[in-house]
Amino acid sequence: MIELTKTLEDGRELVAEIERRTGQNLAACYQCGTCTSTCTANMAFDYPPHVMIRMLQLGMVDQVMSSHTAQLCYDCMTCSSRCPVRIDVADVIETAKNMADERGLPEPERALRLFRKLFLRNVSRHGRLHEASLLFWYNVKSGTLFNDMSLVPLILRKKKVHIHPTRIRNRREIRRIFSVVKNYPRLKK
Amino acid sequence: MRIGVFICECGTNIAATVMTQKVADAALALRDVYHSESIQYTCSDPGQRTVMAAVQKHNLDRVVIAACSPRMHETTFRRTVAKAGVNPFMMEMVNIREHCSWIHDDTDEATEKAIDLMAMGVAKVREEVPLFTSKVPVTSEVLVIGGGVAGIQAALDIADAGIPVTLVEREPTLGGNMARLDKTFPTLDCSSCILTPRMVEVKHNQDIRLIVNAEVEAVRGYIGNFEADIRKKATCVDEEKCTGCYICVEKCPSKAPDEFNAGVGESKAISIPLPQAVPLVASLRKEHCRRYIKGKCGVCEKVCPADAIDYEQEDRIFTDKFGAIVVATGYELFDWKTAYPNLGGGHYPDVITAMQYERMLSASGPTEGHIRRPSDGAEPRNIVFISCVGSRDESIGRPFCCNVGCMYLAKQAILTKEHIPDSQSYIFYMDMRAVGKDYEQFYRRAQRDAGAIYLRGRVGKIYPLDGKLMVMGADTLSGQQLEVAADLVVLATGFTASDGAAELAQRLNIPYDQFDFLSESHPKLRPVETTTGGIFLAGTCQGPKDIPDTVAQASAAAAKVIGLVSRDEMETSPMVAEVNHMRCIGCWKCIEVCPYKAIEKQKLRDGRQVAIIIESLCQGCGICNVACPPSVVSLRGYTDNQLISEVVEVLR
Amino acid sequence: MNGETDRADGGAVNATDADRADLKLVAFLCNWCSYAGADMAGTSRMLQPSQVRIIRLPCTGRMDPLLVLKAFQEGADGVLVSGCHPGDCHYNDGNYYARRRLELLKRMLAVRGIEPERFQYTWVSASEGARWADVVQAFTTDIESLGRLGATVAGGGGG
Amino acid sequence: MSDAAGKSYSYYPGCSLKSSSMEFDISFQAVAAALGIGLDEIHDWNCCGASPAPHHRVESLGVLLSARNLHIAGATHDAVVAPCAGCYNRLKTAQFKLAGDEELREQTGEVLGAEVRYEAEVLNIVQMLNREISPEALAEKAQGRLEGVKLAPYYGCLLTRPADILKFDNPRDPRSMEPLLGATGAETPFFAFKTECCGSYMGLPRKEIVLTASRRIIEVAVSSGFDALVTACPLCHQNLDLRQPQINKAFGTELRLPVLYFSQAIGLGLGIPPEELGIDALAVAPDLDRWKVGAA
Ligand SMILES: Cc1cc2nc3c(=O)[nH]c(=O)nc-3n(C[C@H](O)[C@H](O)[C@H](O)COP(=O)(O)OP(=O)(O)OC[C@H]3O[C@@H](n4cnc5c(N)ncnc54)[C@H](O)[C@@H]3O)c2cc1C
Ligand SMILES: Cc1cc2nc3c(=O)[nH]c(=O)nc-3n(C[C@H](O)[C@H](O)[C@H](O)COP(=O)(O)OP(=O)(O)OC[C@H]3O[C@@H](n4cnc5c(N)ncnc54)[C@H](O)[C@@H]3O)c2cc1C
Ligand code: SF4
Ligand code: SF4
Ligand code: SF4
Ligand code: SF4
Ligand code: SF4
Ligand code: SF4
Ligand code: SF4
Ligand code: SF4
Repeated sequence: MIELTKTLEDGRELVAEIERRTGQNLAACYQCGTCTSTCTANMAFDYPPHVMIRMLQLGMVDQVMSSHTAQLCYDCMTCSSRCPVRIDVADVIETAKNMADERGLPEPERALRLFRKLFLRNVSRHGRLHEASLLFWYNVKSGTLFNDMSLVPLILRKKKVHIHPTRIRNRREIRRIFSVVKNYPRLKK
Repeated sequence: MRIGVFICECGTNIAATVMTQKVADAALALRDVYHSESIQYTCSDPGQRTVMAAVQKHNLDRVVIAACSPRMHETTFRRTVAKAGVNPFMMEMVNIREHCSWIHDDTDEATEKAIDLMAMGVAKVREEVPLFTSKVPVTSEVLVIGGGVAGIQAALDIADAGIPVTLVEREPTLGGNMARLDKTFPTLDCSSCILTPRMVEVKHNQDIRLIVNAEVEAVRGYIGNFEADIRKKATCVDEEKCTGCYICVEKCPSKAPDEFNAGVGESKAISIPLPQAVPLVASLRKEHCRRYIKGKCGVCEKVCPADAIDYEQEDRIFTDKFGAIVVATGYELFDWKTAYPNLGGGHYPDVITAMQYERMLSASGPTEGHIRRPSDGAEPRNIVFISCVGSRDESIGRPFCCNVGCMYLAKQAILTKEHIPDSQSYIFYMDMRAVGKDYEQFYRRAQRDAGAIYLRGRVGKIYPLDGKLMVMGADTLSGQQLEVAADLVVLATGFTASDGAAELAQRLNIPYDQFDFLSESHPKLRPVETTTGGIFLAGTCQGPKDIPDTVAQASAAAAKVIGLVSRDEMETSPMVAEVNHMRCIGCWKCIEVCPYKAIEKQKLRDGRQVAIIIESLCQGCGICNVACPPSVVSLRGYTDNQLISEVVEVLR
Repeated sequence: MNGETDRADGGAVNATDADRADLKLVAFLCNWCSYAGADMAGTSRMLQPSQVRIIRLPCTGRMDPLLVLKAFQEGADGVLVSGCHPGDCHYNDGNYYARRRLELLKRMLAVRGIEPERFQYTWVSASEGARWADVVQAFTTDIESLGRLGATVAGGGGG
Repeated sequence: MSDAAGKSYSYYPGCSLKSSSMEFDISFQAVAAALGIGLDEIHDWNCCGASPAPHHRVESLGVLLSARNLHIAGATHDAVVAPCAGCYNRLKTAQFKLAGDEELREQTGEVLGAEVRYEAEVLNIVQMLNREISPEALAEKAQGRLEGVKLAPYYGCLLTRPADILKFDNPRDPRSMEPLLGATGAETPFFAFKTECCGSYMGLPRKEIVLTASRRIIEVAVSSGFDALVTACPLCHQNLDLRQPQINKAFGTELRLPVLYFSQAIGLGLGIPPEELGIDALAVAPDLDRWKVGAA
């Protein structure tokens, strides 16, 4: 059971922050479920999108920020494009994720976060993404060694891969970009 | 000039915050005030008698009453002072309740404000002159526009009072949308069984003149004295001769869309919308007729045993006088296709509207009461109903509720079970709106007896897969995303105003809302009146509603109309504009701005052209008063002097 | 209440209670929407500052800009006009005429040295009691922060 | 630089087009050449950060990465074309945010060591080709080459959403691809899943999502009688084409639906030989014989 008066009070400030950052009025959501009905990622979510919005209406912002949903939603914006009251559900969820990042909350979706971090590290090093090494490192670090290995012969056959990364020349500038931005998912040293 | 001032205590409503005696005392200090007093309940019988007694005793010729809002009791007190011999328009009400005692808690501040407001009233009443209502004759005939159940009910009620009615219907038959329905909630009586007899009554009622295939083209005049041009469109069939034998329809080689059946089934270029049509006559649509498209044919003329076909027929215009007008132009259904590509945007034949489903359910409909999938004619087993399509959806600019969708879907689910016992209905809904008498019980029947599964959520998408329609939805009660494999999908599409409603409203000079529904004068207290005197609303032209509400409103409009036109003469408000002819320069600025066309040019005896106000048309808005360059138009009751004296008084 | 017209240095940003009590605010309301809206605020007992004095008009279309000027001339510190929402006018389009005329007036006021914020117009419908209360509150606060209108513009005054 | 006669665009291929979706690059270049349009690759471009870089309204990593590309492109061109829907989306988002946020512009300027140029017009491939060739002109060249072929235009999510930033087509029912595809002679009836998401970048971390989502898109297309899907997004393409064998394995299905890049479809229409369009790089090859494209 939630003690609603308290939850509402405690969550008020952070919910307001989400509303401010996204420009949304969450009270407008009438729980029609359209967002949930068309979400492809819902099968992996712990809370369906409409429940995410509902929880925010009730001040349950901690649950929202530390949910799997916040991490798993890939911002395809199908929900936002169909919401009858034009709530940008995707932006709300993404913002909750970003706020979780900023606060260094525990990572409920380790594999996914690892993927994001490796991806960005890869880019920060080369200036461009090197798909082969991303796949390699991801498999090594996540302990799922054979993930997508079935694709490898196909990729090789179709000559779709560079064994060595292409790097850009002005990598200093890329490093500078990564150094001025604080809040992105990164690997701990 | 002898002014009396009465301060109402309204029990404690006013007296608790405003020191009424102090206000009364302050009044006595004002110029021309010869009497003032504080009264406990001024509008009560003893209160009104106190006012009358004081008027007579002190020989007052003007009265200020500081009490509640004039919107509440202005008429009451006008009558009171009139009974005491004072011209009713020399009474000024001052609002010290809604605008003072109820919104302030500091007694001193409130009292001070009340004194100010009272003084403004005194200042205004000083500038007042006696006004007299005038009388205009009333034409007793009534025009009803639209022949759906609302127009039918209104016409019959009015005709029952012995008042002649002209009923103008745009389509070839009476009946409107109700004639297309199968059975109706909450009693499940068959729509045509209750409507058809009423349609026939209209035809046989001596006091009703029915003009179908016709529209109102222009309206002039004012309450009690309208004049309308009615255009009857040519249909190439002589209504007097046609017997409705259907021979032409059978023989006609040109197919045409079947609007009456909402596109379920097909019709012919010459057709009769339904077997119970009133009048039962054929009409020809040139845009689909071979004779007009290709220049050859003429079959109908050849086969018609009554010699009723007349290809040369032309439009006719009737011009008549009416004392009152009832608008009952009804609704149309929202065209959902472009708005909802996610529901297939009209690309899947087995996604149909609830109106199409009604036609399928109807025994006299194109499928003779059998439920069939349009794509292959098979009987569906799993049927999904979707509420609120084009309703309650701000993203497409349609925020309002359709008012009947919840109920007719419950009805259709019940009927579906009757037609196909082993079928399963699924109803996606957002909220259940079952607010009429017996409606809740009816809705529960759909769940309990018809076994409809209610899923609380909107549908995000429909897609075809292997001959089924996959309906992706959510059940927000269980928090689940879900999918139903449907054979047929039925959409409860929202209501829109009927085609051309806004244009008609402009012709009639009545207001309409942003969705083109016609606006009533006050949602609670004047629900069938418009703001233009003599024009009334009935049915869904004013907003979505079901048949019981439609009929109730139609009878209410009829009652208002009967009250109006059964008089020989009527009073008009004297608070209208007037022109000082001596100084009018004939610039016609006033004519340009008047929204009611209440100003005309008139030649004076000295040959000068000046503006004159037609008092029965003027609604007293005062726009002309401001527009007149030499300031020679003035609005009685709100003259420049009156308003200026109020301003000067309050700032003194 | 008789205002001390010599409190002309006006600019006082932090209005004291006394300043507030002294403000003279006039509001012209159309009968059908805003007047009824103000009634509604009353019926709902929505407390409001008490400086505003309402003058009823049949329609904002009757609103003569000269009345606004007259009010300022007579010593008003603020004038508010409120009518039906555009499109909702009881007389179809009276409020459009009002809007046009009042827009012109707004520009003229600046020329006369009257802060344009002292004159405001707005739309309040018959059902928007709460909105009316907000309007009164905001308007009063706005004028309070401007203070009394300087004697320089008050011109002749009198009355 | 480009040939003097034709128009030239700044070209942002992005990482995918240089590796796993090289056929997109190849076919786009071939089509551009056939139309006499110059493509000048942005000098020393970098990755846009794609989805893992926080990019929405407040975070600026995504903006800074894309800003650099925009900045370089802006030095030489007033329009930049990004065939990859994701890159296009990121460039537009960065531009949108830079335009509305002075502080961000300053911060970006500091990182780049110059006042940021962000005004170059950003176009996706569908937009650009629509601008460069009219359906009528294409139809003339195509002479009904793809007649009898049913193509499902598949927009996915990143090409049209969010609409307030991209301002490209109707996000609920986009139709920009249809006229040009139709001009090749192909049929493009309504495709129910044209805006449905394929599962995005979940392929590695959450494969089940991608396989389920993509399977459904393919199945619906097959069941609706389409011969191929047409996309403008490398990620969609990867999920729908490259992973089709994975899908079949996971669900025991036997789906074989070719997925073409928009530029490949247009290229076929233009009569460019399939090998110059990288058709052979597709995991699921279209039955070109039946399509009669070799013929004309
Ligand atoms: C699918 C469906 C099922 C329903 N089921 C039920 C039910 O079971 N029970 C229930 O109570 N309600 C039901 N309703 C609601 C019901 O249809 C309406 O309440 C009712 O028909 C309204 O009647 P009306 O006369 O106001 O309007 P209409 O029936 O629309 O009649 C208006 C008439 O005016 C005519 N007209 C329009 N413009 C002009 C013009 N300019 N000049 C002249 N004529 C004009 C039209 O041709 C039409 O004949 C249902 C509605 C739908 C859509
Ligand atoms: C809490 C609440 C809030 C509401 N709020 C709203 C709202 O905001 N808006 C809205 O539109 N509606 C509202 N309503 C509904 C509204 O109150 C009713 O619609 C309306 O009052 C009904 O009026 P009436 O004249 O039919 O009945 P009543 O108000 O009940 O009047 C019937 C009268 O008849 C008298 N009477 C009864 N029997 C006899 C007899 N045998 N002989 C002589 N006289 C008799 C009674 O004494 C009474 O005076 C609300 C209702 C409730 C309960
Ligand atoms: S679609 Fe919009 S209104 Fe509906 S539940 Fe989701 S957020 Fe709420
Ligand atoms: S944006 Fe996120 S929540 Fe919305 S549909 Fe896509 S994955 Fe689901
Ligand atoms: S054949 Fe003649 S009489 Fe019979 S329905 Fe047709 S027009 Fe009327
Ligand atoms: S002329 Fe021929 S096509 Fe036209 S309505 Fe008569 S029978 Fe039909
Ligand atoms: S009546 Fe029911 S179906 Fe119609 S809009 Fe209202 S809630 Fe939706
Ligand atoms: S019973 Fe009254 S409160 Fe309950 S749903 Fe119906 S109208 Fe609303
Ligand atoms: S007051 Fe209004 S309605 Fe009357 S004449 Fe003047 S403008 Fe026309
Ligand atoms: S605006 Fe005044 S002067 Fe001009 S015609 Fe009308 S009444 Fe006469």
